[in-house]
Amino acid sequence: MKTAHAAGAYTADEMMTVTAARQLADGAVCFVGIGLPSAACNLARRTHAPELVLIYESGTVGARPRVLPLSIGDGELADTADCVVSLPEVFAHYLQRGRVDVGFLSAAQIDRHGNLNTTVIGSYARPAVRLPGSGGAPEIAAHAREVLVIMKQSPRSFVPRLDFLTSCGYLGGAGERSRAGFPGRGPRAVITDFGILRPHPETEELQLCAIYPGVTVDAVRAATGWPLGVAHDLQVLPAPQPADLDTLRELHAATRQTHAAAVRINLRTADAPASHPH
Amino acid sequence: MKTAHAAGAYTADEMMTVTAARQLADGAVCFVGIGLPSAACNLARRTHAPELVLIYESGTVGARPRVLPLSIGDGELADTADCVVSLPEVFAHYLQRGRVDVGFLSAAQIDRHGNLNTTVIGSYARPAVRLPGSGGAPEIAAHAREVLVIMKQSPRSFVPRLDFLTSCGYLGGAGERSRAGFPGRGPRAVITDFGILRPHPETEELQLCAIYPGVTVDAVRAATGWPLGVAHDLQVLPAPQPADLDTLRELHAATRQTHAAAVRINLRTADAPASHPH
Amino acid sequence: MPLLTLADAIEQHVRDGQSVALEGFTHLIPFAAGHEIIRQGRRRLHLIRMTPDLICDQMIGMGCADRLTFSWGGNPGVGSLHRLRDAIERGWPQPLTIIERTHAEMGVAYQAGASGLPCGLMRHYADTSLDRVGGPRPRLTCPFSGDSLLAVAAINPDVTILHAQQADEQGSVLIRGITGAAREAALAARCLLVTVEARVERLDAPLNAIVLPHWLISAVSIVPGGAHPSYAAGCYPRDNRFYGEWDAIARERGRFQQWMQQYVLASRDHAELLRRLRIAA
Amino acid sequence: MPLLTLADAIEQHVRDGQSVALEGFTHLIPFAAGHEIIRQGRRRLHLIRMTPDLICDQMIGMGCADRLTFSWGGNPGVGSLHRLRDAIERGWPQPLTIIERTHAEMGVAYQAGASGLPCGLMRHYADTSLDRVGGPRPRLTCPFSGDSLLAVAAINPDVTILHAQQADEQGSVLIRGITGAAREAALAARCLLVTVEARVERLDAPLNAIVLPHWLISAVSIVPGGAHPSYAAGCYPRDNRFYGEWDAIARERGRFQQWMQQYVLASRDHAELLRRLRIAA
Repeated sequence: MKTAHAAGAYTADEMMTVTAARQLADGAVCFVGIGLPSAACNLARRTHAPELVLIYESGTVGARPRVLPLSIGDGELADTADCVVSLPEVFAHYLQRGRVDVGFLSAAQIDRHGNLNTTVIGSYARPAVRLPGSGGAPEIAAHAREVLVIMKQSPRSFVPRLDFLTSCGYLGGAGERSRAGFPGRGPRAVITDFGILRPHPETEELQLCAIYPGVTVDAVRAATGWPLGVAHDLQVLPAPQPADLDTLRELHAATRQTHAAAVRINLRTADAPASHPH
Repeated sequence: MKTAHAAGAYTADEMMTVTAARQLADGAVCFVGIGLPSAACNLARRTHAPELVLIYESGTVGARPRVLPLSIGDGELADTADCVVSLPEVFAHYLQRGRVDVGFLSAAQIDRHGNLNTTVIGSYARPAVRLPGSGGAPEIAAHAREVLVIMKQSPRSFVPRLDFLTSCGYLGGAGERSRAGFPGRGPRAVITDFGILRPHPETEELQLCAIYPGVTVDAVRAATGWPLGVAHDLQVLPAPQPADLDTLRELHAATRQTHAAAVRINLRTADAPASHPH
Repeated sequence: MPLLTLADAIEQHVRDGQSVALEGFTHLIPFAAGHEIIRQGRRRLHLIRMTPDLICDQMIGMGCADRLTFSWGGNPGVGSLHRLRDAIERGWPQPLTIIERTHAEMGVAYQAGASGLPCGLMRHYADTSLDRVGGPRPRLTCPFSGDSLLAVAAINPDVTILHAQQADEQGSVLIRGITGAAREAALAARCLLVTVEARVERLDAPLNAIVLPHWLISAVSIVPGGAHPSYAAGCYPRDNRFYGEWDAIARERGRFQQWMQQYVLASRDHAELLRRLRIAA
Repeated sequence: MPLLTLADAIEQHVRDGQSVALEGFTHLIPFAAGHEIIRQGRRRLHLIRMTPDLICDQMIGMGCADRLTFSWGGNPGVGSLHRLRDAIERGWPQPLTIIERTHAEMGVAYQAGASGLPCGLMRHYADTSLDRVGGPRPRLTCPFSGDSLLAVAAINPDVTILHAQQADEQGSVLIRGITGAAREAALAARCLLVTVEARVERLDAPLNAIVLPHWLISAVSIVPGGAHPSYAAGCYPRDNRFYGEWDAIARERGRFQQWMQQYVLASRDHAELLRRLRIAA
């Protein structure tokens, strides 16, 4: 799905990013992960949601990056933020305190109830593939008022059973999450390269609610490791607006240009102790 | 005892302050209360202990005030500090973490085991005199490696039984404090307007260890609400050095001059939003 | 974040019977806001302030509060808070229930509140009289070390009110200098009101400065001199002379009431009060 | 606070078998110090780092560590840490015991350590697989609300190593920009080593800046470029290209060892390494 879709000239990543951006209401407070979530949030901020508040786990609150960060702690995030706080503070004072509206996550595996694995493929003791691990995801999944998940859909990633439960979605479904006392409502949408899955209102099992132009339900089912339910009012999402695509591509181009610059360090900084460049 | 002592021209406050200052080793980290403790610390810093580190509970760490602060949170403390941290941090990261060598306290009442009352005279529910209360004292008394107490001695302040135990000294004595697990060793010296009391090594009852020139043991006993023990090697402390007195008086004079200035506020600050005067 | 006059901010956000934290440690005490609460005649407030200072002395003496959570109730560098003492010792103008803590406990309590936790932990080795009179001070055992720790209940004020130096056009607030537990009290609150010395286009805050983002704030009001007789670093110093004079003003009920009438109640707003006090021209 | 060469600071303060936290969150990662530990051949270290990043990838691949406490072990924006994976998946060059946490837990653990507490608290609602494999994660019940909370053991490293922008003549250190849990890790440590970009007469730090007082620091070393390929705000940007290239260098054992030999081990110090990498002239 890396190639351009049939109709217009856009990639699956672009479609996912634009679709994710559309889920964000202006003024919402988002706890943003790096990669597609960050691209989606910054696209939204440049289009319909200029007042979107972005919080990165590096403690940069209210960041307005001019290019996309490559890491969660790029200087660009600090330079454009309303404030920079410590990591313990951003997790305690913002996330755990219930100040975050939307958490953005991705994962290597997701199950039918929106539970996520970012830790390991295979057994923990003798892993086939060791993944990066928890990071901020378990607490984002617990505390953000709602969670958006962005990930590409395949039978290897949309699995009947997680190898490791890193972050809680709806647990076993049918209200188990809410009974456990989680303050956040859990994953409200899973945006994939085929469309959008949402939890069934009662069973909390993810079902296909929307597909991109040119996508078939059979293709989505083939990419899902469990028997995928389909909403009775399945929607076909509009193709990305040219303006959205232009904005996204400009953002990516500026990002590539900025990050390609070679780094040179002057070892004689002790001679020139530039005091405090704000 | 407000008047000048016999021999030289110095007051009881001056004698106490100079004596307290002499207890401070250079380089020690002191958690400083306002009033006499602050005067003693700043005198020490200007005389034999230039590297004394002063921490005030307002979160000013490494303050080097040019005049004595009138409150624990004077701007002078912030302007001259190595760093300004929050109050929760100064108590957790510095005091509770065990970074403070010396805590300086005063009180309305002290008992024979160095326990302190700064809360109430009479009963708590229907007090004769309501005092300010705990402030930072209970934790300073618990965590500082050692505590110095400065207070004027009289039967009303050196009492057989506290009306209220605000801050722990040696509790009932004879090792009770150490058995309770306190990390700090407790009050090592009580500096009064008569001399210095220190805990007996075994009973931990305060006993008179040193007196000022011209003070008699009988006079100290008369000013103490319990039968005061006297160390077998009772010392007579030297009178303050003229240099010490000069330094202390210059400090007080500069302090009075600074704090007497009338405050004027320009209500049209919105016109002149002076950005960040460091 | 709406920009409101202070009168409107208090009118809209502070209700009788609420818990109201006014923080700022010696520095940036929100005096103008406290005076406006007095002018509007709020009653039965639960005031929360580590060091009640003159502001709570005034609010208690004027009958705004029936409850006070605090950790050190004196006039710094001067002596007693006479109105606070009169309320505690003689129930005037009304009985005052006090919830008494240590500074360190208040810090932990605000931090827990700011962190969305129901309680925080601190080390504690032996009971003091506060354990006898201050309500329950439960212990928890550390499951790793076996240490007995003091559990401190979180403080989450209905309203926290702060004073600060600057707000920008969006309403984000920059605080410079000594903060005490002001930031924690702000983050712990259900509703946050801030008065500022000035509004600026951009804060130009240095990296790692203390900024409260606009979306955490319920209302910002521009009140130059709003911390007087406390101070605002970079703007004006502490009015130590006023702190000294307050001792005589507050010592006796009649003179206190006359002073409050003549200065606070007779002034429409803080600017007028500062002019009456000859602090501002 | 003595001023030492980095080689002397590591020689004097880092011992085989110790727990060593190298903090800095994407920003200010103490690469020069990590390389010096590799050069001096320390063994059996317990490395502690929220995001092990390339620095722990290198130290683990060179056999310095047999234990790692961490919360996110990837190459940010690129992919895997191949040396970390090789150690976990295949025990090369030696088995690695991992103590795995979440970012939030690491934050609480460092904060507890910095606060002199044996543990800290956080909210937790349902077990994850980490509760099954990560060792005991005990719960405590809040005595006020009845909520079940997760108790997190404090982290108090034997040594914490940071990189920062400036030290003054006394050795107090100014950190500007993103800190992650660097300050908490510093305050939690038994021994604190800091490398800085430059030494200045006075820090001229703004009020409320993050300054570590000299008397908390065991040694300061002046190492310009000491965070490369991470960055130092105000000094040089992150070398994103190097992070990208590392993926290919570290993917295969032989090439990794050759690279470490050619660049890190063959360089006497960090300045020489930066010249070999053509980052510095």
